Amino acid sequence: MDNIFEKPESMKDAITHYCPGCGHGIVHRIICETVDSLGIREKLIGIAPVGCAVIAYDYWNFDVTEAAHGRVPAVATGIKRSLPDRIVFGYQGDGDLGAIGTAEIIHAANRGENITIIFVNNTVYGMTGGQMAPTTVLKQKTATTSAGREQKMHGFPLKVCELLSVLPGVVYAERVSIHSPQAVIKAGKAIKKAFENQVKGMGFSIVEVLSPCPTYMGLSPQDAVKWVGGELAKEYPIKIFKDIT
Amino acid sequence: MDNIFEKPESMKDAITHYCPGCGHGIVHRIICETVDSLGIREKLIGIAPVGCAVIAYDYWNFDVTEAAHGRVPAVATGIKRSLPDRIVFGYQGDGDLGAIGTAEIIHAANRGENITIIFVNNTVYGMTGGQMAPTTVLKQKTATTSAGREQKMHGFPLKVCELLSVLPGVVYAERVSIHSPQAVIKAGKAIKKAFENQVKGMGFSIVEVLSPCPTYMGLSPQDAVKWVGGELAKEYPIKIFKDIT
Amino acid sequence: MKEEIIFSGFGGQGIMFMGKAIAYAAMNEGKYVTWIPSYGAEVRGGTAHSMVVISDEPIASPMVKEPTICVAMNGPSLRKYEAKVKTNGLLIVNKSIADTEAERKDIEVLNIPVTALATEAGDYRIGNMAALGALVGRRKIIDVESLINGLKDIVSSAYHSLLPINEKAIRKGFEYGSR
Amino acid sequence: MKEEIIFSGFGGQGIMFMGKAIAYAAMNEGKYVTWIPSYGAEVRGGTAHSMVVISDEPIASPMVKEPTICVAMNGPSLRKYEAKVKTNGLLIVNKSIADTEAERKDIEVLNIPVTALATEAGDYRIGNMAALGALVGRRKIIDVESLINGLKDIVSSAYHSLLPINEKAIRKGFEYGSR
Amino acid sequence: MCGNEALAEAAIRAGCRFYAGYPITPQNEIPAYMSKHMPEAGGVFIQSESEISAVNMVFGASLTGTRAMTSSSSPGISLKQEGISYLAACEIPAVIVNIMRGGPGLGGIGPSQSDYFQATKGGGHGDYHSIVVAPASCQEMVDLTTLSFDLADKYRTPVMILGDGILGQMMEPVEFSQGAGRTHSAKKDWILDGCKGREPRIIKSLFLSDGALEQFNLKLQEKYKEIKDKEQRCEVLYGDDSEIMLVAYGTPSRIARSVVESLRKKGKKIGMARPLTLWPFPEKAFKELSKKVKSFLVVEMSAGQMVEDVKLAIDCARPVHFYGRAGGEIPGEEEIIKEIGRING
Amino acid sequence: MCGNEALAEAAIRAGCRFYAGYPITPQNEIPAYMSKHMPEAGGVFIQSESEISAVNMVFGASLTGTRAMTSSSSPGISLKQEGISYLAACEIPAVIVNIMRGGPGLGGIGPSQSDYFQATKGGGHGDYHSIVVAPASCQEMVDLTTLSFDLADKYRTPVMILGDGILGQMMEPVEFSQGAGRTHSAKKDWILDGCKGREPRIIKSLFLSDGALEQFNLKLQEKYKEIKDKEQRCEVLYGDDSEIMLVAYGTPSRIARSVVESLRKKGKKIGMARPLTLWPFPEKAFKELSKKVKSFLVVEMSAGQMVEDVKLAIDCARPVHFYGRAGGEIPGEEEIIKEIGRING
Amino acid sequence: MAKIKIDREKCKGCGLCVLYCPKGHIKQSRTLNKKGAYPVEILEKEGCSGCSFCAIICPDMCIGIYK
Amino acid sequence: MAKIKIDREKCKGCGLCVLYCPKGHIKQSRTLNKKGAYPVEILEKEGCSGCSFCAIICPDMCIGIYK
Ligand SMILES: Cc1ncc(C[n+]2csc(CCOP(=O)(O)OP(=O)(O)O)c2C)c(N)n1
Ligand SMILES: Cc1ncc(C[n+]2csc(CCOP(=O)(O)OP(=O)(O)O)c2C)c(N)n1
Ligand code: SF4
Ligand code: SF4
Ligand code: SF4
Ligand code: SF4
Ligand code: SF4
Ligand code: SF4
Ligand SMILES: [Mg+2]
Ligand SMILES: [Mg+2]
Repeated sequence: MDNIFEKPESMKDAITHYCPGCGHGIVHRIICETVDSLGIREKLIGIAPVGCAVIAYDYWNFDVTEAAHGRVPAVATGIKRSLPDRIVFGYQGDGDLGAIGTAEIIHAANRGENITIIFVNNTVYGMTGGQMAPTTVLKQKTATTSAGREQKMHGFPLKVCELLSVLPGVVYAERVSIHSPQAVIKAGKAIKKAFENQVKGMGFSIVEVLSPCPTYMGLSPQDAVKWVGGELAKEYPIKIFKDIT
Repeated sequence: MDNIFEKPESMKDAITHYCPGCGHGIVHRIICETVDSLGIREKLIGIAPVGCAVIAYDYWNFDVTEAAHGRVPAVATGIKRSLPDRIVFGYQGDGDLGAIGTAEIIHAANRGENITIIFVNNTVYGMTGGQMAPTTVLKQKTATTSAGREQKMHGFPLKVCELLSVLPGVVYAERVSIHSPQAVIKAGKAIKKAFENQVKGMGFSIVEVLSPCPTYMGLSPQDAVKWVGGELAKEYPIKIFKDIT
Repeated sequence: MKEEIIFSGFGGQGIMFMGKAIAYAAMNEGKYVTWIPSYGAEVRGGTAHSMVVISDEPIASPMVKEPTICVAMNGPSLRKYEAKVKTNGLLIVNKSIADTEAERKDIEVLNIPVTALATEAGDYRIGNMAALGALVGRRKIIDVESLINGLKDIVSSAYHSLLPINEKAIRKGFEYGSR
Repeated sequence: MKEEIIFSGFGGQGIMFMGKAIAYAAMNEGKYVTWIPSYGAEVRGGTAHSMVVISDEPIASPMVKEPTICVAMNGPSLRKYEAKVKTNGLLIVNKSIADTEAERKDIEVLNIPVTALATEAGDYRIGNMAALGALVGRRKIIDVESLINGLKDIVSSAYHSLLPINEKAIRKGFEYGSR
Repeated sequence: MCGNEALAEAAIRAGCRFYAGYPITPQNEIPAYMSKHMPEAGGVFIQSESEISAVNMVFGASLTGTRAMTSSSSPGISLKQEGISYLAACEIPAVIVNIMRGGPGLGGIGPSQSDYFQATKGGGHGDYHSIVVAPASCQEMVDLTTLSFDLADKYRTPVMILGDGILGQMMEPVEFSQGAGRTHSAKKDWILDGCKGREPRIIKSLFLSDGALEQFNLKLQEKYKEIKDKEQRCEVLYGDDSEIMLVAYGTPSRIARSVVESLRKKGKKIGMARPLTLWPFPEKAFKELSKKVKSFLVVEMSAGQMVEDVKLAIDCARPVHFYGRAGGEIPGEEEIIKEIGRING
Repeated sequence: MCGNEALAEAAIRAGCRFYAGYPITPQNEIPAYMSKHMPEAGGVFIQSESEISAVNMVFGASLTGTRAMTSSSSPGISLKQEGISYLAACEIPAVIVNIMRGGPGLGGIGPSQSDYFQATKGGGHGDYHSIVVAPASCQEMVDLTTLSFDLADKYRTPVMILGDGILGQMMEPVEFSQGAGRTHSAKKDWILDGCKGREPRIIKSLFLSDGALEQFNLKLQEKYKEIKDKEQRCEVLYGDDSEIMLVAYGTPSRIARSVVESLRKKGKKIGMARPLTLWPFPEKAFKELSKKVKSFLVVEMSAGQMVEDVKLAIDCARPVHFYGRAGGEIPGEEEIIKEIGRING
Repeated sequence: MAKIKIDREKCKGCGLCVLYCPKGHIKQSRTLNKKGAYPVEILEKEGCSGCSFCAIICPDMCIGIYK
Repeated sequence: MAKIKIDREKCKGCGLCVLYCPKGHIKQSRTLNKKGAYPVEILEKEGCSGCSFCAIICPDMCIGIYK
């Protein structure tokens, strides 16, 4: 009996702590598939964020460090500059990257650090109980926007790819989604390219992944993927924002 | 004998601590001219940055508070939200706004706070002795780039107006210069508009001012203004980046 | 009177809500009450628990190390808490799940067909309410009517249409527990 | 021997450099030396000063509160420091500036036409070197040759072409001070 | 209502009209509550981009005369240290809530008291102090919040409410006493609100001219002396006839109280001293106690921090023992009783 | 070479190959020096976007096994507190330099010692400690820097070099002793550099499972106990026959030394104890001293911080007096002598 | 025809595989697994094309596919 | 014709007014002012047009212009 689909080597065989239908599990897996296919597991150093994915190290089968909330790009810079021939990637949520870590991501990008950032945009702060994130869309209800996000009070949704593309240090910025099997396959290709860029020494790459958080989107897992692929993708266009590789 | 040119009322009659030929003095004055002409001195609250302009309160004749390094936009937000009918402006240097205060300026802008930011880009950290700033141009020599700024090591010059213009909360972003009397007059107009926008409740406005720091540009005051108006303006285009007022 | 209760189970089983409901009801009866949910990252996917202390006197510590009552809604929580229940304490076990055999003899073990009761009430997913009813049925620490009346205050109004079947599940459980 | 020196003047007058130059020279002579520039915001536009202590023994505090020698390069610094100079100390005053009349009688006051000496040396802007020369001329705390030889090490190589006129200014000052 | 919500409601009732914060467990109920109820009260709620931004927004709001608050938990409070130092230096009132969790680093979300030093000794730079109050029940989450706003205004200083995860999360009945609002409402003649009809004002913490910074520091120290004189607060149980005094604040004091009650029933001479203000530490009360009791047993959810202040307060005149649990664990009654046994020999 | 430059050169010689920092007076000579000489040594210099970023870059560099350092002054050090707590919690070696200036807030750029509490008691959250060393001359800026890197590696812990503006700015002759480089170079078997040929490794400070965080904290405390046992350092002058012991570190210790020498010449029985490690505080030395001397006079450039540790170290067994100057001022010899006179009656 | 294998105890019952299986080969179970979730199971009467959609979308790697 | 007035003691001698005066009406002095800077002074032989350039560019508000 042939194996058509199996667990990547870079993935540990563990039951994750994620909620049913959470997108983090999918993103973890496609990162690991990329790592396996590029054969870089043994020279890889991953950085887990503070967010629901904080214990990604329990699921990934390679070297992983934690970083303080928002500081993933700074830690990545420290690692990559010290070991330029290793592959270094940061995994960040929207709170981590888009709020508290704004300065770090902008400056790592602007310096053109040769690293890869996988940015999981699930429009909320999952770990802390579903508060508004910078990426929460207008009218979306969260623990801190019970009447829906309202611009005057809470500002606009932050478009990370749009913003970072302006910086000359960024060589590749793409937004993908994982709301369907087809989308997952596309996302996998983008993530692979983002790692390949680093292997080739090209500079800073980021892939933003629109991802369901059924728990705090207040939707069933099935409705959550539908919303991500529908309304959310309308607000956050799924496309390549920059590719000068 | 008629007075053609005189000190604005909003300016105190003091000798500044600035070096000969420093642009801060000019920017201070044109802000005060605007304040006088709009008649807003008595409802104005200014925020001085940590930088050479830290004691701007000794030169301005209206309410002024200090803010921790880089936090001007956060302090401005706190003030303006508490007193929405007062006029609130922040004065920031390139280190203050472009480095340590990156998160604060991006998020104040993205929230569309109804405030005015005057951003003095002199390409160096003046106050601390002329280190590289985010805005230092490539090859420029500073205390921490003795061989000239080099991208691999120090990253690219940060284009603040270009970056902020992407954010929907920003209604007005213009870059001006003060390297010549004509340029100063144009800068004055931009600054006036940035204040008027706030008076009209339109949202976040920023004016970036290319400004000489002869001391740490390593040039005589005369050469410094020439360099600002020439090479620097080439790297940092002088123009309106956004105006949706 | 002082009861120290632990509710425990899988993240999606409404564990927090059970604690909140009984704490709220007891508070309305004028008792001293503390309620501690397990918060944050702990709740995701894994085992969730909440702790309730109900007493006639001020409560020193809201932490429950050795419960007088424990509700174990799945296998892992049974294994985690069974040994900690105080002698003569009550252990309520969700029998709709495999691998849930309690072993201690020095405590009272109440096995409840949680899903079956909930299904009878109208929704197989509200087993937590049935278990809660059974608890109150067995150890009458509060009046079951306080429990039912309190629900509307802690359920957000969007879900008020579901109150009747929740009430029904509680009563089913109460009956079961009172036997 | 222990001399505590303050150099003071306007930001652009090369005050820091005076201190650095003499400190460096003394160090090369094997003396214990401390040098404290006034740093950061203080220097902008306003009054700058630097403090040098030169001694045959280890130095406890590099801070100079009552100098044995003070070089006042402009009016404000004269007014600030004149009163602090130790009795029998030396006060060097830049006489090329108006409003620089020292008043104390219990100290030695040396008025120097700083700009004139510098102009003779070849550049009216290097008055600081002339004043420094005068200091060493009057109180022979170090050898004037150490001072001159040390310059090349502390001036960045881009400016080495200016060393000769600096040397000249020092010698002019030295002569003036030795008289 | 959980402790966090009680605190938030109390703040609004005390006239707080500006709240900025950033989510972190176990204090998330505070921003959640504020996001709903602050706008209803006509105030401002902002979920800021970071803890740093939050404390600086509070700086801005409060300098206009608005009562303002921020809240966080341990790692987030570390990030606010520069801001707190600025608040103290610019003499701007502010209430800062730290619902402590286990550290260091990311640590855990269990309750803890390991930020005592940070709160009381100045985790930020410079010779400043925040007033630090320590509630031990939901009711005190209310009462001490009211007090905090008053003290902040009265002394123009940051006040920290130092709670722990348990206090934040637990639900207990609370009462909002009538008029528990602002008791201190002297006119704020230092605020910035535009210079109409008066001279312009400046708020700053930079002092460059000779000796000015020292002068300012001396003034600050004067203020701290006054606070030390007037604002020490402490609850003492059985202060007159105890041989061993338990010392605890926050959640451990609840357990200590229970220990005291149960041992008293057995005729043991034991009492408890519970500081309600951690800075100023209730030195006077402890000095008094040290004349009467034989020894102290300090119980903390930390490796031993307040214990230093107890020693200093009594000039090491009596043995001071320590029992602590760290990393989110809570000392149990039996453990404390065992420890008491050990001390007694 | 000024103290700051001496320190930077010593770091490079000690094998430091990664430096990240952000400008702030009075430590700017460190990044300036590093920017030039670190690349020459084959190392990395980064001027980061902020102090927070710098300390986290150091976190990243050091977890690869690279000796790494950051430096700042008071307000910037406040911003690093979260990062330092993470370094301690993840047990990552790092050297952090604080060239203190007057505070609080922006304060001034004069020298100060008002961050003693922050450095020694943990300005960040959680029960952690940094080792804190206190140089008092340019030569010690060199020697203690070398030591700091060794201690950091040996104990896998952040080490803080606590200097003041004077030490950073002053020029004194220094010697770089041969081979003053790494004395501790045990293989780092915990670093991340790719899992080739070994099991993957994890660096983390989050402990969620029951009791795990407490276990980790107990392990940390064990380490701290070992450091306390082994690493206390103190210089004592005239420890055997002094009635009054001056206690000072850093710049004030230079002045105290001068006072001692000049009073000794007059036959006064006076000495000095100078801690070289502030944490661990040299308790053993002070316990010894407390048996011999009559009283202590602590001299600090602060409102009184180390004085608490002196009291605790000697169990308040002798009177401990305090003389301090705050806000960038330096205590003068005469002032100290006057204070001694006052103590003597 | 292909075969899928579902890890009943790992499955959290999110139903994403059910949503995206073009063959309707998977359905939600009505009995709880040990951790208390309603996992999915194979609806035997529908065949499996081996398209892998279920495995690709499964966040918890509960599904293996074989030929 | 206009007249300018230079505050000699305030002037820091940056020379920007000299650079931009279209009339060459201003020149650097060779004697120090009290604070030790070489201020600018009026070159009497050239006239002033009153264009204000000098005042507009002066960072230190040393120049007043009158008609
Ligand atoms: C300094 C600091 N602030 C706040 C927190 C609390 N916190 C943990 S995760 C998180 C945000 C999580 O949101 P996101 O980055 O979007 O990740 P997600 O959980 O949604 O995947 C916050 C605010 C923290 N641990 N540290
Ligand atoms: C937290 C903190 N970090 C660093 C400093 C030191 N510092 C003061 S001003 C400044 C930068 C000044 O540069 P810029 O903002 O460009 O203003 P400029 O002086 O050039 O006008 C720095 C880094 C500080 N005061 N506080
Ligand atoms: S809270 Fe959201 S992001 Fe976090 S594990 Fe659950 S579904 Fe995933
Ligand atoms: S250092 Fe530069 S910015 Fe600062 S006052 Fe001097 S010229 Fe102006
Ligand atoms: S492989 Fe395709 S057809 Fe087969 S069960 Fe999975 S989704 Fe359905
Ligand atoms: S997608 Fe995976 S976890 Fe979700 S129901 Fe299907 S098998 Fe179970
Ligand atoms: S007003 Fe015009 S012409 Fe007259 S001095 Fe000034 S710049 Fe020259
Ligand atoms: S521009 Fe102003 S400061 Fe500069 S030289 Fe002219 S008058 Fe003097
Ligand atoms: Mg998120
Ligand atoms: Mg600048």
